[in-house]
Amino acid sequence: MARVVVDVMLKPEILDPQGQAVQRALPRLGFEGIADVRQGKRFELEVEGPVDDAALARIREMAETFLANTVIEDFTVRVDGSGS
Amino acid sequence: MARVVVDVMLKPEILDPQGQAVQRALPRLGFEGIADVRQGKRFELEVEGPVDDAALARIREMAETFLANTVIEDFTVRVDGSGS
Amino acid sequence: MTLDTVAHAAKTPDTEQPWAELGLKKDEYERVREILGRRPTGAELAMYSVMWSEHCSYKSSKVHLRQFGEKAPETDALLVGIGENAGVVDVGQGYAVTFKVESHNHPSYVEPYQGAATGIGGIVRDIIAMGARPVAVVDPLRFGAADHPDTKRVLPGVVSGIGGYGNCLGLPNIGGEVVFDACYQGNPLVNAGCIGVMKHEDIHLAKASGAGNKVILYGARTGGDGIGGASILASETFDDAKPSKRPAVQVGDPFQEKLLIECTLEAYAEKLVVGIQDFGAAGLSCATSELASNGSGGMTVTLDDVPLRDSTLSPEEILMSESQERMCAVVEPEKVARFLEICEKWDVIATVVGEVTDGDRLEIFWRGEKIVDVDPRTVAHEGPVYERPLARPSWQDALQADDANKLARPADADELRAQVLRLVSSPNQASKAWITDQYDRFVQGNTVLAQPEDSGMVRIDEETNLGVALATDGNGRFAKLDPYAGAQLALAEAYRNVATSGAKPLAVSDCLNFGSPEDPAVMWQFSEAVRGLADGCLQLGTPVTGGNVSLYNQTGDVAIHPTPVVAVLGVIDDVTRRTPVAFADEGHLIYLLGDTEEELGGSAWSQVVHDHLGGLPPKVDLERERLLAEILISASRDGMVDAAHDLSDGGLIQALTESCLQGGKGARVVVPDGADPFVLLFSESAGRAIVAVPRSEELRFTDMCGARGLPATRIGVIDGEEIDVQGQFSIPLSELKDAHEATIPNLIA
Amino acid sequence: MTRIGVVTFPGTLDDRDTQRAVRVAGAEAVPLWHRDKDLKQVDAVVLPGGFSYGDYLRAGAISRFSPVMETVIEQARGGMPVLGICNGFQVLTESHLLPGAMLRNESLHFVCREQKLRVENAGTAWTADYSAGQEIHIPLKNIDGRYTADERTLDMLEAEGRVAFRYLDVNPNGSQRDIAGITNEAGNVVGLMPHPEHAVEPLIGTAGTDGLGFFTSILKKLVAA
Ligand SMILES: Nc1ncnc2c1ncn2[C@@H]1O[C@H](COP(=O)(O)OP(=O)(O)O)[C@@H](O)[C@H]1O
Ligand SMILES: [Mg+2]
Repeated sequence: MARVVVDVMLKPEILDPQGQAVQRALPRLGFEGIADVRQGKRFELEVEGPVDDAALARIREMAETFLANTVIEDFTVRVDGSGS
Repeated sequence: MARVVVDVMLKPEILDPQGQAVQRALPRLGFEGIADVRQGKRFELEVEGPVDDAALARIREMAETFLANTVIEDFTVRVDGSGS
Repeated sequence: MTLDTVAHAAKTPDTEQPWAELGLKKDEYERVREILGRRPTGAELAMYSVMWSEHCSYKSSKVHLRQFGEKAPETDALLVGIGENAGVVDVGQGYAVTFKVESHNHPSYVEPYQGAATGIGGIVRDIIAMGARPVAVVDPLRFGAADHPDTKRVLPGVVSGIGGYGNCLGLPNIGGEVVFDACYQGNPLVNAGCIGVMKHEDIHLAKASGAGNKVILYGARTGGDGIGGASILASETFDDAKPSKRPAVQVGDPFQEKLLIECTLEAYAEKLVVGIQDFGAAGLSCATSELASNGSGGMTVTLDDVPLRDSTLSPEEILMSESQERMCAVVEPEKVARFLEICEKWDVIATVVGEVTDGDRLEIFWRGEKIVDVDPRTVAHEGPVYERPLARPSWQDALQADDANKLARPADADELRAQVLRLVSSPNQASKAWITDQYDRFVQGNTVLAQPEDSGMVRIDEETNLGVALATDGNGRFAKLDPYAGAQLALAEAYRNVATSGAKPLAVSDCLNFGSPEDPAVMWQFSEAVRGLADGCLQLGTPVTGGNVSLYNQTGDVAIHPTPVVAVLGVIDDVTRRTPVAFADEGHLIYLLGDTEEELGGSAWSQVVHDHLGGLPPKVDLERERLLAEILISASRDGMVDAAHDLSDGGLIQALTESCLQGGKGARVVVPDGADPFVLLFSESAGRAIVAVPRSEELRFTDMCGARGLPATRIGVIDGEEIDVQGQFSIPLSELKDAHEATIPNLIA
Repeated sequence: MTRIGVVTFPGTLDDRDTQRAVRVAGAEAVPLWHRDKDLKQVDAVVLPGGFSYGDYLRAGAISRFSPVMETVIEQARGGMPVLGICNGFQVLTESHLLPGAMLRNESLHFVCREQKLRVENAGTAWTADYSAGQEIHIPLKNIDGRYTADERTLDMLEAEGRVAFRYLDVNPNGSQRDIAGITNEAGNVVGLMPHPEHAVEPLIGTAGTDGLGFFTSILKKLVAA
């Protein structure tokens, strides 16, 4: 079984209140020097069968239509090298 | 400015209803062959200054004490190769 | 690119400008040039285009809306009327209440969660801008067919958006509506209402007065959200085929808004604010031009001082940005420091961006250059006004002739029983608990009644138990059959709902959702609905205090049903006297108040059983509504009834089902002599309610009804664990409950 | 008069309600501000519900690092009674004053209902006015209410009687072992998801006044001390 990772992040121009809240909290916790934080979602998919181009294309379609809301989010799809 | 990515996932033994809901929806949408889905968080940190071992160690500490709740979550920290 | 300054614009009169892309018509653009005596700068064009959009200028609806003022009933209750962010009503004991309903229809179709969430955010800012603490929200919603796949996308998103935002603000959700109809496919209606409470002396208005006073922008940073959304989204038909028209969606941050509420109220408490304006559609363009034009002087604004989320924004974009969770306050110079301190306390970014001047111009600067120099009144108040052509639709007669009273009725008692179960389990009549259980109704600890009660009710004074009630209603099917009557039926129903729970109806707000004003048939529906509502409010003595118009709710040539949503606000001196819906006490007698006629046009029965819409809606008799309300209020005050439920869609059987399920008790119903059981159970005649009367109060209650001339018919008794209609059928509560509660989760969850 | 502190974080919602409940029970409610380390000599502290810091990152995760929590954590370890309601419970688990963690509800939805509970432990500072096994109705409203801990921790909580409240009839959020609330070993720190402060007046909702016992319990204990 192979693992494919889909990362979904808010588009850069879209407000990310979660990331902002985290970033604002950091200095209070003694962590300086982080200029920006964006928070997104990470999906780990366990794929049956070979992860060939066809499978990746399907997963990309899945990300486009379902995992991400492309009105406000971008996504990337990649095979997880770290294996499982 | 360098980007460091912190991925936070629920520990394998913790029920992930979000991931499950996604997985259950997939066949209905015509996507077969995904045996499991886990949903986690991805943080993109824009770090001022060099991302040396010291900086990474600090970020690891930040992840351990703050970005992840290690009672239920695991995390990984890595420098984003894709660069920005 | 050279900066398009005022000086530059004066020197380059022939520069081509994208007025059409920004939604302006040719003559509107010419009018701008005429007002300015030159071509507008890019920034000015941005301001005019968004402020003159349908959404902000009410250019198609204004000529009709005037009736609300012209026909306003005499009342001492109105403290602030139409024209402000929201109207304000006196509710006694020194308290004032402000309330309003607004639409966020198109954005909620594009991005259901954020669209609905920011709808709540916007209406709440309107309420705080009046000086009030928001105390509750309501959400009248309409979706496409319940079993349509897209409803599964839109509804859960909208519901979690409203819940996600409202719950996080700490505002109890105390009511609303959920209606399904194929006509809303592609054009869901997401209306949101809010109530706020203040003392009379705390009323604030949106105006900038006093030369030298500072203009403070506080709240979220300005980003590229929804740029042009106000003009493009709301003034053009949304067309799914052209995604390029989708502007960036606005993302809400309810946490930021909660801080905004707290810091604004703290600034009010210390009397630091001269004038205040929320940011809604059209962002800074709207806030600055409205503040300036409502005040006595002019205003200068330095755009460079606006805190940005995205440093690449152009001045035009900054002016048009619809970034959420921002407000603008006008503060005397010596109070600025304290104001900023309060903002800092709440972690709210606050910046002085301008100043009130003693001139009469709104001047905006960028990088040291003047890029806007306008008379703010021409932007905010002197936009175009259209008297659009209107025409009674050609199909209206045929529709009305298609009489629902002639539809096939149940042949026997078994079929009657089966149709009862179909009715109470149909999506529009089924329990909405799956939705409303996602809303916090307890927060603030003052919620006396919330869904599924007839109206939401909150206590506003813990010592005296003074409270207010709010109900929203609208029946697009009735309005389609007859928009004048439909608007009055919406008013009558909301009015009745408030009275049923024991409160005295005081004032009205509305959200008028219609198709394209460029279609004369739609414009006719609109004008009829406004006329009906204005006439009705005059007759009932409840002034319209404000509201909202949403046009262009249509796909291609097909408009939604005309959908005037009416909100009625009521007051109750002592919330402990409220009347709930639940039949909780065995042995109490069930009385039906009002007259039942054979009126099935537009009814739930005609929809559920025959998928039919035709004929005439039920007759409106507002004098009867007023009498019924008086009886219900007296009965509540004097403890003559323990429960009451108004009759509306689904008729008597629907009301009985809800009261019985809510109280966990059955009912034995006797069909009065001469009555047709089918008509008794399913007719939707207006002006009716059922009440539960303790035997000890029966005489007193019937005497009161008799003396005042309200028909009151004893139709049964609370008893057992089934609804038993004598001689017809009986249905165990458990069966009714399953039928009533399973539908929505099965369809949507 | 007995002084009970009620903390306000940015985004706290039920602070006023909690103050009201404290007053209804007969104690003085003392507002505490998240930025102040000073607890103003209160005898006990309630962390009320809401969405502190928007519940961003994780519910309670950011508040846990506020100045007021430094003092609360320190004094709670020293025995001061602390009650965490809903978001307050989440802050307590994030602070490790109570074990386990709170996750998104199994339904993935916000849920608001009048919930039936059983008081499992009537021996804590906040539950003495109830009897063990007593069934009460308390409003509940949350989206991150699924109590989760590893099996060993759960077994320990059960063995030590530290499951203070359990859901009856319906488990609204998928909490392990139907846990609605827990206590620390000493019984001074209690956290639960339902909202007793919303059930102190007969007028509001239909849950009645079943929640008042939390506030009268602590009052009696402090007066006796
Ligand atoms: N349907 C309506 N009925 C009555 N008043 C209305 C209606 N629509 C708009 N108004 C009033 O017109 C004014 C401008 O409305 P609107 O632009 O929605 O306010 P805001 O600028 O606060 O968003 C408000 O006072 C509003 O109450
Ligand atoms: Mg406004």
